[in-house]
Amino acid sequence: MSERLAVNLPGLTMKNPIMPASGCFGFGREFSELYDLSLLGAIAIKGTTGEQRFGNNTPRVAESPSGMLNSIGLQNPGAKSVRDNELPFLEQFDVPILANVSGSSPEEYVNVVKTLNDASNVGAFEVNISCPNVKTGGIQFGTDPEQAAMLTSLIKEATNKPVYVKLSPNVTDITAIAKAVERAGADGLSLINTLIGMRFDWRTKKPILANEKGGLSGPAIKPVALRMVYDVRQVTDLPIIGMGGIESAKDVIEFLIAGADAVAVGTANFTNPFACLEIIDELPTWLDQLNASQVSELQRRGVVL
Amino acid sequence: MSERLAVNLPGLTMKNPIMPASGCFGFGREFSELYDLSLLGAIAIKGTTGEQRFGNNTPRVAESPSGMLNSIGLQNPGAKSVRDNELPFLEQFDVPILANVSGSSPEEYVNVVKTLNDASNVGAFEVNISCPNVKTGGIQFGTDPEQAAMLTSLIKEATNKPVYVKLSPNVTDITAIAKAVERAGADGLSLINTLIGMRFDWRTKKPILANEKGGLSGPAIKPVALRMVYDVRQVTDLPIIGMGGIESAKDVIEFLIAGADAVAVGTANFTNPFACLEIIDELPTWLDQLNASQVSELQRRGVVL
Amino acid sequence: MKSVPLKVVRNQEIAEETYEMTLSGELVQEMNRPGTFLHIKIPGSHHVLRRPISIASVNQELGTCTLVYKCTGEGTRALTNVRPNDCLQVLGPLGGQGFPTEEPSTDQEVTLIGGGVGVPPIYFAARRLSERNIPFRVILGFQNEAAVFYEEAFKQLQATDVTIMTDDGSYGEKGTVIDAFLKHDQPSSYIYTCGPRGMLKAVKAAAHPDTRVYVSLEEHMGCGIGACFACVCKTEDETSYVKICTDGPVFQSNEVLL
Amino acid sequence: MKSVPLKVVRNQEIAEETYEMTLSGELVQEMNRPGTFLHIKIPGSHHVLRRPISIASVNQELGTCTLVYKCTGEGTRALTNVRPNDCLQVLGPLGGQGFPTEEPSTDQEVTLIGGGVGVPPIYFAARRLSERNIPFRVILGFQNEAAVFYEEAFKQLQATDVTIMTDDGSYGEKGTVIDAFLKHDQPSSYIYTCGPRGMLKAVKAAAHPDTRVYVSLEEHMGCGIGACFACVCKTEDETSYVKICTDGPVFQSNEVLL
Ligand SMILES: Cc1cc2nc3c(=O)[nH]c(=O)nc-3n(C[C@H](O)[C@H](O)[C@H](O)COP(=O)(O)OP(=O)(O)OC[C@H]3O[C@@H](n4cnc5c(N)ncnc54)[C@H](O)[C@@H]3O)c2cc1C
Ligand SMILES: Cc1cc2nc3c(=O)[nH]c(=O)nc-3n(C[C@H](O)[C@H](O)[C@H](O)COP(=O)(O)OP(=O)(O)OC[C@H]3O[C@@H](n4cnc5c(N)ncnc54)[C@H](O)[C@@H]3O)c2cc1C
Ligand SMILES: Cc1cc2nc3c(=O)[nH]c(=O)nc-3n(C[C@H](O)[C@H](O)[C@H](O)COP(=O)(O)O)c2cc1C
Ligand SMILES: Cc1cc2nc3c(=O)[nH]c(=O)nc-3n(C[C@H](O)[C@H](O)[C@H](O)COP(=O)(O)O)c2cc1C
Ligand code: FES
Ligand code: FES
Repeated sequence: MSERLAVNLPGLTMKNPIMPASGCFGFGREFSELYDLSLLGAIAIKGTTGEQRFGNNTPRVAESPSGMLNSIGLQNPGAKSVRDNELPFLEQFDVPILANVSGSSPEEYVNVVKTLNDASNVGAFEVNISCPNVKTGGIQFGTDPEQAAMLTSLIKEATNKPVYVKLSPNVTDITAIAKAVERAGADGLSLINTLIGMRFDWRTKKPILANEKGGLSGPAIKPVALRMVYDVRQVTDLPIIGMGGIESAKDVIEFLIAGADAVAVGTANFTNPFACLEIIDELPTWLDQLNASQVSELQRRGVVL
Repeated sequence: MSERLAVNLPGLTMKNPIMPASGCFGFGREFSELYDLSLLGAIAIKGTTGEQRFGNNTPRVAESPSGMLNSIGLQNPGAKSVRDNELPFLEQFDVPILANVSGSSPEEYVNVVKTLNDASNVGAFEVNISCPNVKTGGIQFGTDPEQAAMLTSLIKEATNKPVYVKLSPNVTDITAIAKAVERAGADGLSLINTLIGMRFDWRTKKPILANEKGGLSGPAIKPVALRMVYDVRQVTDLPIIGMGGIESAKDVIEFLIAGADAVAVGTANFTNPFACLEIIDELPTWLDQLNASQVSELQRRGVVL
Repeated sequence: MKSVPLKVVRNQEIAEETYEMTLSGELVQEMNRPGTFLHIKIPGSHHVLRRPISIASVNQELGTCTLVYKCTGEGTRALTNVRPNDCLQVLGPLGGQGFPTEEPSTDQEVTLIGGGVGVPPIYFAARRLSERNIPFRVILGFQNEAAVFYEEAFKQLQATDVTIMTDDGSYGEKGTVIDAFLKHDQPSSYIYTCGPRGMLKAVKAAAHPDTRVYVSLEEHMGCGIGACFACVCKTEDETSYVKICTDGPVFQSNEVLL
Repeated sequence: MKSVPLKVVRNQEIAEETYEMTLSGELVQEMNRPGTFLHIKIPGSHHVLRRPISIASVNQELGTCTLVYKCTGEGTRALTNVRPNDCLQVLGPLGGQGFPTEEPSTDQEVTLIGGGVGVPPIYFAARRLSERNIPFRVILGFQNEAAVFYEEAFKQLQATDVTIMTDDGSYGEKGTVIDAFLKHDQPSSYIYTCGPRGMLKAVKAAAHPDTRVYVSLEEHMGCGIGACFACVCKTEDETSYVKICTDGPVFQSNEVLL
């Protein structure tokens, strides 16, 4: 494990800047059969709600050029079960957990945070104020700066662990939301969540997804994600976990240049289940090519701040 | 020329639902050397401003997975020159022109519309309130419903030709803008313009585009475009010209199902300069497969209105 | 379960828009349960999702496996362009539960019912049953004559009977697999079936209560390994969900809501 | 100008990360001006932009043209995987203005200066000059020995002189093409040059005022045919723009702001 790749973020002491993105890695069990999860920088676990959720009807995924739509709808076993069954399993690995939190009401978010707060391997929380796939809650917190700030302060009061707020790209001005949650005490930002999209089946003349709309992820959204990371970097000094379409170590470099401090890899885990691992393996060569001895030398380079 | 494909929109009597999108076809001269422009349903010409514009520095285009970024910056010879040199050239073809209008101020928009108003082949105007590539004007009209409505009414007063307003996807709620411009008198809507994006060059650690940011177009944005066409279709009866990533006749069908009345093809003209023509050729076979005798039978199918 | 490149040995059309592809590589050694599947990366870089395709047969001597897929969309269209000696990235074998071909005893009979591209996993099951000398009958349904495949292959496995049904009667008998099934009054101990959801439902409804019915389900998949919750199916009592990729794809018919 | 498939005859590495590709097809008949280029669709569907590559030579008897390209990014990387008998979608030949190889008379001399992958169009020009018996000298600049290509090819065209410069002196002489150029005190009637913008600028500055200098420019392109305004370059007086794809790619050096 190369020291060159180490990255320190609030609550997350990472061996490297790579973590699987929330929702694309479950709670790690399945991928732990493919490789040693201790090799990862961190793990963002599947969005967790107060109670168990069954999610939306199927089909829940559809494809589009260089991207995919999902409308999983936050299926998860609920905070207590995550605390009692999932997080203990992850303790065998030497890797910090970023616990992704969702809910329909501020109370539910707070409840999840309180339930997971004492799990020793949870290094920080990632508050999903941007899930496009649930009817109530989620996205409205992510499109209104005041609501976003309100939710952030409530959660900050409920935990002493660092809180990352995960922003929605489906807004006119993402920097306004970023500034609002920073003022409300956020310790870091994750961006971006998925863009709202749709596909239709020409045979049935209906939306492909049972839920009609879904979240667009994958390489297709990379330029939008890079732009938003860059824009947000211009208005805040908070750590940024960048994501959206990362498939390769070269993509990681692009996000670091844009202003990210670490990155998350989502959809690429489906295309190639070893994506995170291969990216981590390739990073040192990229550092060499860029004459950088440390990842930190690449962080915040293009930044005008 | 098959009657099956005919589509009638305000100001545009189209032989088929296909037009090249503004900015991807110049003023038709170059493509006229490749095929007979009379075969097209209509032509959306390059965005025209009051005075000649030189646009942004180069590089002006970059690539991304299944998409591209452009920051042309509205280079065009100015309204008078378009009227005197470009539109007369297009008169030899039996095809209606959708004149795409831009500006930095409401006055400039109005000025362009007045200058082009008397050109007999201009069937309608397409007001670009969504260009992400110019410093002033353009996009702020597209992100604020009131400004969008104000601009729309001013332009409606300046012309008796139908006015289509071209909406920006870079907003939290595109339906709010759509409703605002409808109330202000718009005769139709074009959507979507490009999503704001960025790419970085790992070698130089700088944005690839000289203008830093650019507009993302191409198949990558198709699901976002389909979603927005669908959303807007739920709130208005206005004709919709749908666009964003259309490459094939199958994509056209998808946009029609989503709620578009006609479509525009942009980036695909670069990938394949015969894209529009090939799509028009393939449409009848698709109608057969869908048991539709007319394009009109496919319009507004999935619509819940 | 691994993610490795497999070499394409053959890839040819065997019925209308239906292709048989043979792959070779070490991974084949791990392929042994009928009903399990491979998650295949589509060559050409704009597809982010793999495609799940059932294993239709394996030949352990040659180190090859065979798939049969129908060209129904962009990904499978791209697969048709793959040529011998090309490599495909394959994740698999996937599936926690296949057809329980080890269960029936030689005095029991299995009815195999396949519809369209539901036939391939049924064929793999038939091979296993045949190896174990379990008697089995086969009912296959296709749209029309052009779509028919593997009739001869099943016959070579010494099936008690092979009935082909086509929607339009252009081959075999006109009607559905259910029509054929209902004509046979002797209930068998097991039914293994794969095909469109409506067909599975009808099979379940038509089966004798004592018959153990195993259905193989399809759903759009993300990860294929149980991590993304894309491929769920409600349990019959609707209180919970199963994941088709890891809990299935084969389920006993009373486990799931069809 | 057409958009047609051309068949790949050969595609092989001739220097480090530098490939020579030969294509055949009827379109070759239209290729006759050095400096013009092809707009090539990258196989694999996620690339929406074509790649402009200069024509390095044509063989009208065989009906083939040859390109030399450097693998610098994803598109050219994908090109390296193309195999003989594959087809490439090619739009071309493009460019409204090439090197004016018909202008010089046999008593005039042309200096050809190429840097890196700016060498291919220079080579096509050299072939034309050689056919017309126009004397020419060649100065080629490369990063290092591994990057050098076409030295022998130029020599076979009976160039008066072929000088190779490398940045690190690992082959030929150490230094830039300008260093070599300045050593030769006899100004020639024409300079044809192609390479990085900085090199073109230096050549323009170093050239004798009486020498007509023709530069071939590169820019990121969209359409390649003059419709999208992606590939513009300011005129020297900065009052207007030219389009590299249709007004060029070759310009007299005083037409454009380098
Ligand atoms: C466990 C399992 C085994 C299968 N075995 C076979 C087989 O042996 N032979 C065969 O021909 N088909 C089989 N299928 C169906 C096959 O996966 C789909 O036909 C195929 O994925 C369609 O891809 P496409 O590119 O043609 O369609 P597209 O419409 O381009 O695909 C778009 C997306 O939708 C998904 N999708 C579309 N239809 C289906 C479907 N019916 N099932 C699952 N995902 C779908 C695709 O995987 C892809 O993610 C199986 C499916 C599953 C789940
Ligand atoms: C008229 C003309 C003739 C050329 N002739 C040759 C030649 O003979 N041999 C050769 O090796 N190269 C030539 N080039 C440069 C060649 O086009 C680029 O190296 C190539 O497009 C890079 O593509 P990529 O996929 O490797 O890079 P990527 O970075 O993946 O490309 C991304 C995008 O940027 C564009 N781009 C990146 N670099 C350049 C560049 N230098 N010039 C133009 N567009 C660029 C690409 O075309 C593409 O649209 C020529 C360029 C022009 C304009
Ligand atoms: C199947 C799927 C499920 C997801 N679930 C969640 C979730 O539960 N919580 C969350 O914050 N983001 C979720 N996301 C969003 C991802 O974490 C990520 O922000 C997004 O996919 C962009 O990254 P990518 O392009 O690398 O996939 C999900 C994405 C996918 C594809
Ligand atoms: C190079 C380029 C130039 C464009 N110029 C304009 C313009 O002048 N006015 C305008 O309204 N839209 C302009 N657009 C946006 C397109 O008309 C279209 O809305 C967008 O590209 C989405 O369609 P596509 O994905 O098919 O390209 C331009 C797009 C591109 C790629
Ligand atoms: S496909 Fe991801 S859980 Fe089944
Ligand atoms: S590339 Fe479009 S104008 Fe030159």
